[in-house]
Amino acid sequence: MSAITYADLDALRPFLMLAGGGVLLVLADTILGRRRQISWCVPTLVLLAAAIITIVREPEPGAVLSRLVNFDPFSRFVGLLVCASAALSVLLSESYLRRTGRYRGEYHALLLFSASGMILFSTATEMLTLFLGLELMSIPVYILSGFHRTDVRSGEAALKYFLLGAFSSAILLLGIAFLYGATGTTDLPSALRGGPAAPAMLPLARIGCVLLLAGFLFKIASVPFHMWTPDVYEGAPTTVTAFMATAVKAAAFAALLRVLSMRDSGVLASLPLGKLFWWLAVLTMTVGNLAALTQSNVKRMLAYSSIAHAGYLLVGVSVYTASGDPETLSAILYYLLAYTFMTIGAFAIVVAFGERGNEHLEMGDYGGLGWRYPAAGIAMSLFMISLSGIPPTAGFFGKYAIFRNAVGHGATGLVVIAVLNSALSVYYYLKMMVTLYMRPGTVRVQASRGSLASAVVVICALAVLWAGFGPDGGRIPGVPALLHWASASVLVAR
Amino acid sequence: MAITLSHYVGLAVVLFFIGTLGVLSRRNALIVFMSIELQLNAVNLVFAAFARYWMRVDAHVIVFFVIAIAAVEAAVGLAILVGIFRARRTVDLDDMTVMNE
Amino acid sequence: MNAAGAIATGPGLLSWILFLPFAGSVLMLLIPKDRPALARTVAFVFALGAFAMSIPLLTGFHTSAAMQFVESRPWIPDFGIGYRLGVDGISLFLVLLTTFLMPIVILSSWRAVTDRVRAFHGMLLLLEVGMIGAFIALDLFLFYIFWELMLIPMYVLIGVWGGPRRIYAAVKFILYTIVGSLLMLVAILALYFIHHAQTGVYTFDLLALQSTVLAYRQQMWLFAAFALAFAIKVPLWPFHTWLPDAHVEAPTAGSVILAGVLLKLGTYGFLRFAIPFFPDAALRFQPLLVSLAVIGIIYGALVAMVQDDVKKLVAYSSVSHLGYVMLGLFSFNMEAFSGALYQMLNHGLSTGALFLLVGIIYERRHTRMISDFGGIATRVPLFAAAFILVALSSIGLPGLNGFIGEFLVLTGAFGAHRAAAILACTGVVLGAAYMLWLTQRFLFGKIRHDENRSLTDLSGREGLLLAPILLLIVYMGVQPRVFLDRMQPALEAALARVQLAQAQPERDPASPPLYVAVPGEGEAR
Amino acid sequence: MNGVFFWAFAVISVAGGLVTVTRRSPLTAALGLAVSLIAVAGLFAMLAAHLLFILQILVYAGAIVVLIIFVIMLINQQPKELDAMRLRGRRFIASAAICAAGCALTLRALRGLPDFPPQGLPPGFGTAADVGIVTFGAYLIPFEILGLILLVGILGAVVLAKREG
Amino acid sequence: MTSTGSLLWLIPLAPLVGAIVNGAIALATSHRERAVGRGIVGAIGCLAPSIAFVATVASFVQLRALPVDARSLTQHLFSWIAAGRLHVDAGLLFDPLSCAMLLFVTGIGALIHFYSLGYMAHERGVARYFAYLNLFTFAMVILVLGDGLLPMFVGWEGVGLCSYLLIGFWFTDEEKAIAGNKAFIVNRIGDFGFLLGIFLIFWSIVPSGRTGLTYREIAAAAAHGAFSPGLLTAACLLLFMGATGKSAQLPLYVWLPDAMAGPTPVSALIHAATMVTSGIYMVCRLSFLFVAAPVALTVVAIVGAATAFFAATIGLAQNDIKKILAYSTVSQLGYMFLGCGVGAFSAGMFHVVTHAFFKACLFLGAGSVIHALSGEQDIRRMGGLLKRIPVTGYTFLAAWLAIAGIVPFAGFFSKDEILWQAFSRPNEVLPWLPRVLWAVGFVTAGITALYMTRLIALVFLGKPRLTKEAENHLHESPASMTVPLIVLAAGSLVVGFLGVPDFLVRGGDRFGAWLVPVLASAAGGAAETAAPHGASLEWGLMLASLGIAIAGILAGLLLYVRFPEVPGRIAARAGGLYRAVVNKYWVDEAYRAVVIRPIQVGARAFLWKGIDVRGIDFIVNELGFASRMGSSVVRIAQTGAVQLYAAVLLIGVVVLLWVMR
Repeated sequence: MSAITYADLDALRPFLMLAGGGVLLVLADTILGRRRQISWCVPTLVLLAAAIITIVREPEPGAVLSRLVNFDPFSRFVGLLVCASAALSVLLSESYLRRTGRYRGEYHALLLFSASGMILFSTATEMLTLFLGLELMSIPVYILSGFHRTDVRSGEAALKYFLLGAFSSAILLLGIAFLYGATGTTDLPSALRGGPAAPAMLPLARIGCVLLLAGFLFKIASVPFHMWTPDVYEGAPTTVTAFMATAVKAAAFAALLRVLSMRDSGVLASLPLGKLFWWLAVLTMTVGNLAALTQSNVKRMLAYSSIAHAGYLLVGVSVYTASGDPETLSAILYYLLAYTFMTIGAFAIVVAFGERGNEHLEMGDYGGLGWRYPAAGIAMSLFMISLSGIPPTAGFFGKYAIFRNAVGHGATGLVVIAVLNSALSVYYYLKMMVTLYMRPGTVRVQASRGSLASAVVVICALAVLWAGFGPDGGRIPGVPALLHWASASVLVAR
Repeated sequence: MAITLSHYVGLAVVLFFIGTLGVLSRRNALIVFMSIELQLNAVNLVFAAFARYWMRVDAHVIVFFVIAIAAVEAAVGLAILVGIFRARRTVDLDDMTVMNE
Repeated sequence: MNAAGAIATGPGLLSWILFLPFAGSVLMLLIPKDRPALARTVAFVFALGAFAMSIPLLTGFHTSAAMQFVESRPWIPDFGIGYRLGVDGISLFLVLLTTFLMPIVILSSWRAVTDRVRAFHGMLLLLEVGMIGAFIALDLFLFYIFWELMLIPMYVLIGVWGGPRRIYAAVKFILYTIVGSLLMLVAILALYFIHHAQTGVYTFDLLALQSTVLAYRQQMWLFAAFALAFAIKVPLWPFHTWLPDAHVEAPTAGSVILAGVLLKLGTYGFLRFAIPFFPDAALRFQPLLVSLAVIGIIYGALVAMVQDDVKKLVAYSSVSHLGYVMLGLFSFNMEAFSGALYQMLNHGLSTGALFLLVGIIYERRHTRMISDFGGIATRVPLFAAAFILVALSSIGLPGLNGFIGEFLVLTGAFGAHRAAAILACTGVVLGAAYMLWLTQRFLFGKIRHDENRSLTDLSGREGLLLAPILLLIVYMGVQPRVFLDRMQPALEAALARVQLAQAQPERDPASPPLYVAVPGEGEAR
Repeated sequence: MNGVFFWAFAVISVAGGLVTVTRRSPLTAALGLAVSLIAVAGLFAMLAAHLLFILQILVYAGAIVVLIIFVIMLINQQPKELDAMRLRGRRFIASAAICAAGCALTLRALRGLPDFPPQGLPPGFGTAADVGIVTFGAYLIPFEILGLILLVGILGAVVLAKREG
Repeated sequence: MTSTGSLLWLIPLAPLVGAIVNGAIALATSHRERAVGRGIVGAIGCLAPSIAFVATVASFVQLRALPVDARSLTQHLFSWIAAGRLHVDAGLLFDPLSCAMLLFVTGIGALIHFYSLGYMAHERGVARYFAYLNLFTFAMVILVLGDGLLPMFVGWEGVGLCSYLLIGFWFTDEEKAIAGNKAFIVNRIGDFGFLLGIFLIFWSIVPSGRTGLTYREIAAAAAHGAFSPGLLTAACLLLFMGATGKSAQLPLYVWLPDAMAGPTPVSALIHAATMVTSGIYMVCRLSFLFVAAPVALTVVAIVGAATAFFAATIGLAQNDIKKILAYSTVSQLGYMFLGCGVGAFSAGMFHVVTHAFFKACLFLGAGSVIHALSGEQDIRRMGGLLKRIPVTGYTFLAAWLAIAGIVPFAGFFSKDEILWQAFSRPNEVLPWLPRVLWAVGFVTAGITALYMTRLIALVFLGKPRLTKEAENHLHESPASMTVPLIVLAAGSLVVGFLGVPDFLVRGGDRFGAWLVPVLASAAGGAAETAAPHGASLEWGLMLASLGIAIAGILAGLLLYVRFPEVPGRIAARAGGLYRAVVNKYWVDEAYRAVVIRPIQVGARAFLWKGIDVRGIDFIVNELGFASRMGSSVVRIAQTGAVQLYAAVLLIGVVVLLWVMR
């Protein structure tokens, strides 16, 4: 076991930047006191820097540490998503926190810590690191969910998320323990690929895997591990919800896929994973959509819709586990990309329509707002259309990419169920449009005009549109370029 | 009779599920916490047992980490709980249903 | 011109026709809120521009089965998705119909729509983009994009500017359509992969996909998926119930577009994709679809007869008329094919005009109940004259456009399956019955309601927007060859596939290529 | 001999666990937890995990349980509130059933697990030095991360528990 | 032969232009209170058909000049439809048949236009009126002149349209508008058959390549035996169905009496002289098909005879002067079909021509009477008018004698010819039929004489029973109306001599001779094969029919002039039968009860409310409802109880463990 080399740190650079940024913020907050500029500039810059590093610095392979983490293109893609999501919710939080009077320096620090945890979680190839990443990702989110201390819902959300989170991570941990027990190593690839030392250990190893997967499924809110989602998403501060709904999901999916990428031999190969995920996908989509159908609280509706989207992603996962076709991974990545922007965009609008004292979460409150705030209205409609997967939007293309692969690997039945589901989802997404444009205003909503928040909306809207149909034009990368990037980022198991 | 690996692991599993039982059945949030601690503790036992089996200490390291994490979770969880108790004067989980459906 | 050549050249005619309305709809965002007149004018100008642009399509059209004015650029090469456009005898007149109706529609809502004018016209123009695109797309993926692109604007048009039950109607409309089109998407993907499996090439190019060799069962499934999507759009009985609601609730402009163009996309889909791509399946499904069509003809007519709301009546008459089109499409001979395509145009014009007229009278009286009228012919003679002419065209009076289509369809159908044709023929009687009965209750008799005494006749604007349609109605009745001749080759090509399947059902289902992109044709002049 | 100790610890830990899960008063539960933890510490000792034995006593049974008890004190609930929260038969049985199922399924997997290797452990196995070398060798980075997590914990406690104002 | 020099194109063009110009004027002035430019409108309106008439005469002369077997002028205007194997040209065919038809269509048409000048003098919307009338002339010309089934169908529908428009000319009167609808829709029922007939013919010709369904092509195909006998019969019957609609035969005659709602000149032109005879024209035009389908011909004959009798009986008991004439028209049309049906097409056509004259005269006379009495139509409030409005009166009498079939008036010759042919031509389908047909026609002749005499008696003879204002208003019509009357009366006196039976005067049947080249004739027709029964029999029958006509007249005079109270008693005695006749056998009521109501009720209650609303929509909405139910079911679990969530989570794990074990 040699000492840590520069290369090792280099591999961890984005992680270190985020963590360091977090520490920096804590210090700044305590030393300099609260400065608004610091409050959002620093974290944004840190995230940008991390993103840039992630893009430009290709770590040379073979570093010792890469036993713990594998900072391959795949995790870099996910890392970028995480950074983007975090940055957007930072920008979003600015006005939101001040409006709700809950502005605190720790907020952004925790956000950064969580982000760093996600990067760890999605890159870990060693079980202890994986676990630590999970915790580093989750604990800040527990705290952030409870950030509105005075708000009963917020506290409740925190408690529920914490209890179930801790519960599930205990289960995951037990899984790790079993895997370790069966294989005598904490190194994921050798544990999973190499398989158990003695045949008698196989059942143990399998149970270990199942428990491990259960832990992941909890994080990606797949049925039946999804039930915390609506409550937590509703109770948590909206900006946190946006972050949770996107970044956590992305990281968790990344980790899940990283584990599944080792499914070609050893323990996982002995499990009927394809079938398992088939069912999970069907259940998750259907339950999510059905529940969202009659939901009048916007945040809850989006929560259920996020479950449904997890379902669509699971379609991809099941195809991947069945076929192992890396193209499917790129489709999933593309979907995550689309999903991140459209979801954050939607939450951004929710934030924009909230006021101090009344967050206006009832859909009824949105009556006629489309006409009073044309830009916001158009943007929200765009996000809804994208979420329901109607072209020409990123949401459509993401779905298309996944379905394409599914059909390509003969999972037509699954795709038919999926499209029927999205037909169902059209109903409630467009209900939002109905309220925005076709119903009279019931309460007087005063949309908050935070320039940063609107920036977020604009960014998301452009992203959603461009990732929907944008051709490669001159310097601007369009859909093809994004696809190339995604398929260049598919993970190759070590 | 000799005490084998499976005894240890079996005991650990039993402990784990006792903890689980607590998580599921107790309405008192504090006790639920303790139950989670029980679970983690059980996991630790598994690790220790296998460390003995593989004759490798890295499992001990893991246990060490887990204990630390457990402490953190306890701290955060209790903080959350205290916050809620301040606001609502109760730690009864069945009352924590402001949000539903 | 062929794909390779196209890349070099700049945006072609078709791109411009697509781009103009789109630019218009974007402009709507920039126009200040307090300048509705400006918004109307801009919208009108852009729509008119699109129409002007589409004239060269007709003049430059070279009568052959070839795809013309072809444009082809790579879009998402990894998936074999391309920006491929082109027109042939099938799509040519449908494009023209669209661009022709659009300015008229905008003109028609000059006074009718007073609130949210910008949004209204923005949506109209966006809708136009979608419709034209769907007609000229030579790439299945692109087609699907445009197909879906039409949904939202129509949905908004109905939902925002519609009548009391508009939301129900709008949601019903979109859900009906989405279900169908999503399944079609799956079918498209399947076809795409089958093609890849055979050629090792991923492409959505129509010209390439048509040569895919499909096993019988594959054809069945794919056809079923496509057919469902299109049947809902047509709408074929029993998928029609969204139509009356949509029509009744939609604003005049919406109804006109809906009846005039949107429904044609269903039948167009059959003619362009479902039938030539899966000829064996088409033959297999023929009895079913023909019976549905005939049911639609009679059913629509009978139900139309007993409506109290003019719009609903016309809506059901659409069901009946499009039944003729479907009957024609599934008779698989040239007479019927030509008749069906011709009938699409007729229906677009006459039903569109009917909705315009209803809208005009609705603006004055704010009711569509037949019982609220009667005897108004004395007050509004010009309106009455126009109404009667349109009514006659829609009941297929010889010398007007309606007859040509109806006669050809029935002739062809009679040759294909006699019983169906005979039943369908009763539609000729029923059609006359409900239309004339409507005319009589609507225009003739004594004036029973005093509000009607003060009715004013067609204004200059209204006359202006009706005149072109009326002239065309007569012209198409007297000089059908202008249209028929240009349609024939493309139709023959489409028919050839079916006839081959008919001739040797046991053959290996590989069919001769359907569309050929011949260099130099079309954009030459 | 070995067996006696094992069973003793086993019984105690299980009993402690059951106490934790079933007792009405959180204080009793906490004591039960402590007992169970200590018993497990004993097992650690039997497994030659000396460092863990100490940590278990100090950190777990010590610090964490104390923390919990502290909180219990902080929010001292009245007996009637506690009564309200005492466990209900139906829920308990249902949960027990689920847990039993899970437990059974897991135990199935343990059948035929090999025994400990016969040869004796290397000298100094599981001592602080032994563990320390590994910790600060291969697991240095995770160790740092752990520090980060602790920082987060502190932050969280501050953010959540600090009084408004 | 195709003659570039011919004026054929002018025949349709003139009225078309007239229609367009007048139509434009009508629309332009539609908002003026006082109708403007009567003069111009009238001038154009009358000029158009006159030009057409002149052109026709010119073409007639041209045609006469040709050798008998080459007597046809054709003119190709433009190519109309070309789709698949159907290539229809808009072409004109002027041969003896269309010539004969066209001469009186345009001629009498022109007269009636002139007549209308006076008749419509006080009406508003003259321009509209003349526009319609010209349009009608145009359509009728197309019907007759069009070369092929489709051009004929165009005219066919066109005249239907004009009749619809003209019946509903006074559309502010609901009754009249409804009458218009009835006419159009009933005709459509006929057209249903016509279309199917066309399809049958098309698909039997098509195997031998593309076709335009011109008469020549059809004839050629028939000659090559393209039609199987059964198919031919079907086609002919279907076409005849069209004819029954247009020519008001059983069972589709119901629209014609109501059609009297239109202005009287219209009734004269469209519903007596020209349009209603186009059914006969069609049958004659396609005689070469019909002769090959004896069954169809037999049906034609039976329907004709039945209609003739049936309508005549109804005519007995009507009191509206125009209704009586309408029923007599139906009855006379029956005669014509009887003629065609027995294979004597020329006889049928001949009756068409003569009938055109005297029936037009009768209607115009009736119009003149109504005009004179300022709109009175009920013959019970007339009487003794002969001296008050002599011109009208005497012309009317002439026409009366003609229709009653008194020598030497036109009706006599034509009707007698039909009866004779009906009697003498054997029928291979039903050998006993000829006698029956003759008997029916014979009786009908008597009834005809009777009810026409009743009309004369009640209107012109006896003592006046006029209402006051009619009395004051009473006056003879202006010259524009009387002149046409005189011309037509003269016509109904002389045209009969075109078709004097050959056995009286050798070659006397000039009309028949003229038509020989175009009309096929059934095998064993009396005209060709020397009749088995000699001239004596023919003499006898002729005298018999003359006799019954006279008998009818005398009976009428006795009943309605000499003993006016008798009819009442007879009616009382006849009881039910009489009521049945007065109420036209309740046919309209039957149709309403058996056809119209069921359709309407069924469509509303069953199809619309039933299938659409309670059926399909119900399912659709239920799907929505079901998914909403599913939604609430799913959400029931979301109680917010965190431990429930944990439990579900654990259950999930357990299940995973189970399936993955």
